[in-house]
Amino acid sequence: MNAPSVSADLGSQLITLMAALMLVLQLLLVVENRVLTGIRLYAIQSLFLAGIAGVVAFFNNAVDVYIVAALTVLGKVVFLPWLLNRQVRRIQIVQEIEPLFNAPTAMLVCGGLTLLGYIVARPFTGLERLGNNTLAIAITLVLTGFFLMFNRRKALTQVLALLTVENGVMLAAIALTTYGMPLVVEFGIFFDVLVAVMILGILVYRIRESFASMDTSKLNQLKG
Amino acid sequence: MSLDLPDVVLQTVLLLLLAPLVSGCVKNWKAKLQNRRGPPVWQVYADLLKFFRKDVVISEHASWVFSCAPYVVFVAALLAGLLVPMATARAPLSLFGDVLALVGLLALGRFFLALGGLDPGSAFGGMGSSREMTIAAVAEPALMLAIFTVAIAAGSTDLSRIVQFAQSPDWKWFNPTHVMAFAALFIVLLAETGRIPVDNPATHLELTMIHEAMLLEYSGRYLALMKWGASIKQLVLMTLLVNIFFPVGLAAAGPRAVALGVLIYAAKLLALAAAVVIVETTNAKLRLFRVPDLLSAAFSLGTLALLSTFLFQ
Amino acid sequence: MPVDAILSAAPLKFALLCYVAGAFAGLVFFRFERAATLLSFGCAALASLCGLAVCAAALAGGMAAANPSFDLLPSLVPWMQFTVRLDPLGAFFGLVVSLLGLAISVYSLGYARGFYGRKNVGVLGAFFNALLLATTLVFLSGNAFFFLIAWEIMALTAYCLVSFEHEKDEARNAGVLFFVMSHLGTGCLILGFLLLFQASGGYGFDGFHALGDAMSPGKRDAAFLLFLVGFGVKAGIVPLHIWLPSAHPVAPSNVSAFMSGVMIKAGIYGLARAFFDFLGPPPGWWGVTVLSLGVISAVLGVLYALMEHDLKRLLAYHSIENIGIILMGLGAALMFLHSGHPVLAALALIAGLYHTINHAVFKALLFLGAGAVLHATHTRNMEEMGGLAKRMRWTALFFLVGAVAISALPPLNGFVSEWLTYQALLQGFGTTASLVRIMFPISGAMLALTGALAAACFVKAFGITFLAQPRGEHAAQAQEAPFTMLLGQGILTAACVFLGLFPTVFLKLLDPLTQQLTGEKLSGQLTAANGLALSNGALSGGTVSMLGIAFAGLALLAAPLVLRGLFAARAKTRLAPTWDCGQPGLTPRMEYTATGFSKPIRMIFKALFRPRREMQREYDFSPYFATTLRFESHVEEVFQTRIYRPLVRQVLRVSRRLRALQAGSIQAYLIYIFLTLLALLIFAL
Amino acid sequence: MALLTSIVVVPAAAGLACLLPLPRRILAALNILAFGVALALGVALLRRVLAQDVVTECHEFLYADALSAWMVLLTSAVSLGSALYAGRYVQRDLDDQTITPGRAREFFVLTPLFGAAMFLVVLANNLGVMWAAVEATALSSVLLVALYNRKNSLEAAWKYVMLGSLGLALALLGTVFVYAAACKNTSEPFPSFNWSHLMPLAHQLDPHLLKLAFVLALIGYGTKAGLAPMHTWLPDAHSEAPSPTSAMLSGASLKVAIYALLRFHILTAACLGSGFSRHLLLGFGLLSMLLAPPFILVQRNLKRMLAYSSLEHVGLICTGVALNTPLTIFGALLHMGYHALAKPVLFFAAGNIHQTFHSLQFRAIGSGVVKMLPVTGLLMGLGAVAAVGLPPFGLFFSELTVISGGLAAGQITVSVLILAALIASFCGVLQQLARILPGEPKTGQAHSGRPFDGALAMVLLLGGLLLFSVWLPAPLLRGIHQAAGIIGGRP
Repeated sequence: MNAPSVSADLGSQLITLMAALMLVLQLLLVVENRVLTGIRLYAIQSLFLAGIAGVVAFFNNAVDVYIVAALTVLGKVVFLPWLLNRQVRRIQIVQEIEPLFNAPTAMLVCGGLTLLGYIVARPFTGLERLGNNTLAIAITLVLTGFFLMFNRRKALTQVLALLTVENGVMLAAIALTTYGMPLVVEFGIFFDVLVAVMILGILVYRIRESFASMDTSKLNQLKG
Repeated sequence: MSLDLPDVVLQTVLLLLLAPLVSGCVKNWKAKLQNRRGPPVWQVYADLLKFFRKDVVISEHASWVFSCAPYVVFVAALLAGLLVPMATARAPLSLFGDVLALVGLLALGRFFLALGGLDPGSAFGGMGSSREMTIAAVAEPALMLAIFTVAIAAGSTDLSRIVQFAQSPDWKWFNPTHVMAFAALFIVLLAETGRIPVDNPATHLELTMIHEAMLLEYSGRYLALMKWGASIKQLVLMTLLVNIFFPVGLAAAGPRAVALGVLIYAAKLLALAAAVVIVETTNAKLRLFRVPDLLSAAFSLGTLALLSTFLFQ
Repeated sequence: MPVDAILSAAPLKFALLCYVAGAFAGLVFFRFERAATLLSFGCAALASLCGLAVCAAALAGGMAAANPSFDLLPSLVPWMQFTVRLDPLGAFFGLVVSLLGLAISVYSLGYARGFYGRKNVGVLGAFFNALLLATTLVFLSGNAFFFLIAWEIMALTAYCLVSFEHEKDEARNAGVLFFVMSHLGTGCLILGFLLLFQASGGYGFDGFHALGDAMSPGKRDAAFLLFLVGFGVKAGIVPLHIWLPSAHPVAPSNVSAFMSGVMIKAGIYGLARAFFDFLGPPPGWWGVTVLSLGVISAVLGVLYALMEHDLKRLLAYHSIENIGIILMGLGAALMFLHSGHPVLAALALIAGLYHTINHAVFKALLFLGAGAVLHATHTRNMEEMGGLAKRMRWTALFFLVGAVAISALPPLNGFVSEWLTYQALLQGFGTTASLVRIMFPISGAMLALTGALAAACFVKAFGITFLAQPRGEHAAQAQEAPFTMLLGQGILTAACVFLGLFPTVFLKLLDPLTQQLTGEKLSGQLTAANGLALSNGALSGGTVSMLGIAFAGLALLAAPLVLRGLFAARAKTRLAPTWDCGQPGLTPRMEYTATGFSKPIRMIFKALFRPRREMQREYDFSPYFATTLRFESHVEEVFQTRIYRPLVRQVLRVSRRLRALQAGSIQAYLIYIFLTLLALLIFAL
Repeated sequence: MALLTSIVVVPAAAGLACLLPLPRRILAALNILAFGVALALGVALLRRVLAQDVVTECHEFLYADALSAWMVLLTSAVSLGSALYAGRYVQRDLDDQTITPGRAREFFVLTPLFGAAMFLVVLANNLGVMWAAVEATALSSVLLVALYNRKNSLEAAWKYVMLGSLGLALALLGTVFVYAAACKNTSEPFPSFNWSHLMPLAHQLDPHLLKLAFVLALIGYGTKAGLAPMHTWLPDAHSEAPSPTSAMLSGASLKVAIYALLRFHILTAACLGSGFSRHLLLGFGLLSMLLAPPFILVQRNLKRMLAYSSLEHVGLICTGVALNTPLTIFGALLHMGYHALAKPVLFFAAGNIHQTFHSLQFRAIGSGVVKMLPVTGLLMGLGAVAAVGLPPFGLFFSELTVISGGLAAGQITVSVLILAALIASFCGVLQQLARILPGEPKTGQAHSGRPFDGALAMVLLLGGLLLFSVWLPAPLLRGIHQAAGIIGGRP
């Protein structure tokens, strides 16, 4: 451990706080019906993720992790929200239609998923490394992101949900390891996510053109 | 075992001569019982002779099968006759075939008889063939079961051996097995020889005749062979019945013994013929689709006979 | 005599190569019909001839002969070897295959002409050769893996041949049904062989010999049932037979002949191989099961055959019947082995196997005859035939011989094998004291019923097809088949007669076989009177001599001829119309039909057939003067309507229900994954 | 010589070169060339691996053992077949104006990239890189699936990419867990995440983490491999993609995903003993096998039917591995290879049928394909014979090997289930193909006039299949055995 213990404690608290805020944002996303707000919520969530990475980098003096944080800010806080915003404007959707589960049920489910996240993460929490206690939140983010994905019907919301799952995974990476993943892997993941979103954007655009709708529940011609 | 040519010739002649006599007797006695005068006993011989001399009229639709059939029917019946012990305890051709071969030969005759019925293309012939084959089919299992019963008891399917076994002290006359087997075989005999209640040999009514329907297109010597063949077949089956179940008086060897044997045999035969006559006069012909009931009764009797060998041994 | 030379591997390899060459020749020359026909079927005939020599020599050489055994191909991996091995059982079936292959190939030289310009004869020849090759290899393979490969290729080529005239829906559906059933059977076989594999640790047949002792009873019984079902499908045992009556008729007739004659015998081969070679001393219920199945198959087969007026379907149902008869022999043999009577077992086995070759010969003969009829009349419907005996004399004669043989009438071969079966059954009564023995005579009685019904059926088949007036235009203009087709039938007719008249000669060939499977050599005991007569093997048993009966019959023919000479010397013969009840104009429409012929039997067994009839009458003023009359009559195929169709319907219904899983909604798909994830996370805790 | 690098780089370079304004023939030729080279390099790699056991390159960035070599071989073979077939296929689509020239170029660019990504998956040493490469295969193929830009293909692509990405996100989480386990054992800031370093340490890793990691990877890569119940995208994508892509998806991509899964399986088995991962694999494999036949039986679309058949085969491969005896693993690997050669033939034939009849619905195609398209029909028939596991083709043999291995291991129920599923799917495929292949064509349908389209690719693949069914070259056999040893944990 490079950092002194007091500051490590501070860092740990900061990380926990930010992780908790990520979860709150996630829950907001679950009940939010407006797509543009959703994108903004995602941007803020990603910002917290970058913040966590920054804190880890600061307390561990790890240059690599700074790069990761920077990449996160560039990609997930700036570029992707911009891209999605542009998509939304191009295809003019404002509001998500009725989700599969209504808000109270969704919150209930998310509560259950959070519980599950804690149970799954319990064997690995309480370790001496920085940010380890956020693993439960990371898993919860993954699970609720997943839930969000099938709860919503608009293609863009589903993309957004996928991205939050991705945030959850990255949080888990930080939570479970000292410095996150090796840089080469981080780069790989980063570019994959970027390309994925771009391709998804292309598809969304084409679907919009062909179906005159962004409702994925209309994409049900292929059966059996 | 060896072939004894004189025996063969003797039995052939016996078969040829005795068969029409039995048919004649049955006809005559039946008439008597019905208060008619009836044809003389010898009438059948005269008929056959007459048929032989007549010209033959063949259907223009018929093929070679039509002309072959009478020979096959006749020879098969005759050959079957040579496999059965008649006056002596040994059949002349027992080496060539056992009781199964006998059944097979009779079936061969029937096969060609039915083909001959179909060949001219008349509806009667077809009807007759169809019914004949049907009745034979349902009669066959009963026949086989009855035969099996005695064959199992004798440990052989060889007729000579079966008869010899019947003469041995092991044989019990009123063994329920034999009684039931005899009853089964008797029913089969009625069916196979086209007797009332299965078929009426005297009728030419379109819808009821079976055997006669097949012969409808036959004439001249072909008809003679067919009729003769039929009466030989009847004789063979009756012989089978009397000699298996009443093996008294079967000659061993020597001309005198044989002559005595022939006499006793004729007496037994006539007794059986009388039984047939009584059944024929006291019963009405059954509807075609009731015949299987009768034959299934025969089958049940056969099964019971078999089971009783099992139960009463 | 260079028996050793024949028994070396070379001639066998040559035969197999010939089949391959024939197959390729058919494909290469498919644009030249004559060349393709000549080359492919010529090669097949040559190969069969060669195979015939090899197999006969191997059987004649007995157990002691150094039978060829070699690897056809280098093995891919150690446990899969392409071992070709000529043991007595294989050689016997090889003999059947080769004999029929020869006759059918010769026949096909002429038969294939019917396809010129219509279908690709080269492909037919190629598949035909492949089928022959695969079937031969089925009988000669000495390794379970190789056996299964040959088995599947046999099914595959047979499928292609059944669907050869695939323009007809009937042929396509029949092909699919055949292949599906066959594959279900193969599945059972695979499991069966794997059970053996588990016990022996290898796939070689040598290692499987009498393996049953080393297996637990449960596994042994399982293997028995698996083999019974697996091979039973191919053999066409009721109730696994449903593919047979639809597949055999639609194939080209030469193929039908082969399928009915040989291919279903592959099932018998397998049963014999599995029960007598592999599984060791049988428990009592095996034999009872097999015997009962045999009885059921025989009786139901012939009953359904009687209801057919499609000539080839009729023949196909008769195959089921005869398989039943063969099974009676095998079942009885199993029962005897159980009760410790190897001699009797050998007798029963001989009865079954003798019937196997007999059925192969006469059924192929009948199918070839049916093919010739089909060739001439372009229909399989007997109701449109008739009068062919005058127009196709030789075909009619050959068919008649086949009909007499299959009806088990003396003096032909069918009678001989049924006689042996009867003898085995009769003697079985004394082998056990339990009530089970009642099965023997009852089976015998059922065999008698079968025989009599078969006779009825063939009176109908021959009578309606060949006798009386032609019922259809094609039948009226029918022409005799070409020489090669007649020659093919002639070979089989000769075989029928030979197998009928000289069983004692042929039975010697079965000695090594019974010795292999039951440890007994029987042919010596089965001959009597210097080989003239067949005896049942027991000291006091019955004898029968077909040769004697035939000669006696010929001699007795003197009687009617003498009588004719005596009395009828001056009698004339003249032709006249058939008696028409005084109403002139007897037309073919007034003849008895095939349906009419079998009506009494339909009525007697109506509980089984559940006949339905529909009559529609149109009339102007009185119902007694109908203007048109439509009559339909149906017979229900119980197994199809009561078992298979509901089963298939159920499977399809379940499948359609399952389709709802894939309803097209991505939400649903995500939920599947989500639930799986939750389940696994909880599982991994 | 940088063997591994060139295997990845050559197709990637070819793909990028196709961006240049070259004539279409050259593009097609470049594709063929790239995969041809890859195949040749694959053969060389196999030899090298047999000699050295393990080949590494670029500071151990790339890593190949027998398993990788085997995967490279079959991926390149399938891709080469696809490339051979694609030229005429794309040309004909252009003639029919089904696609625009721009889309055609897109096809020729993306296909080699797709291939390169697959090569990277099987050659990557770093598990994280492997994950990224798998994601890359999904991303490069999704636009191929959407190539026709029809409603259905867009729908298929959407489902493919959404389910695939989600699955891969889970797989990434699994990868993270493995890395976490690796971190725990060392105080280095960035412990190596290389396969070659992880394996020797496997038994010291935290079992709990690995358990979770395997579960997540199973779902993640299982989605990509099309294991039920994560397979739902598979029939959609396979049926809507252009046929060469369908062939690559089914023939190679599924197996590459299985490869990724297998790496996790090996690691988990080395750490926990084989029980845990084996049972899971067995469950999913069997479920896939059993789920496929009903769908085949009532299927209405030719390519969807083929896709379900792939599901069946993937299930069999997983089951074979899960049975975990040398025999079954060997059978499963062999099955991978045979299936890779057989399935593309069917997809190619389906492509020809699609282009002739303009539909893949059985009802629209009707009967008599053999008469209308004799060559295609015949090859499809042969391909189907191979795919349903009939001799003389090798799938019969590999299936039997798996089943017998299962039985020898005492897993009677499993063996019976495998057999039942195979028979059921055989019945389904037979019944469906018998509806279209034989018979009399519907009147009024024009003959294609192009009987030999794509025949070369099909004949080559089928010929290869037949050849390797009766004769496996000794090095190949040894390679497979070695690969089986790697999976079975017995080096």
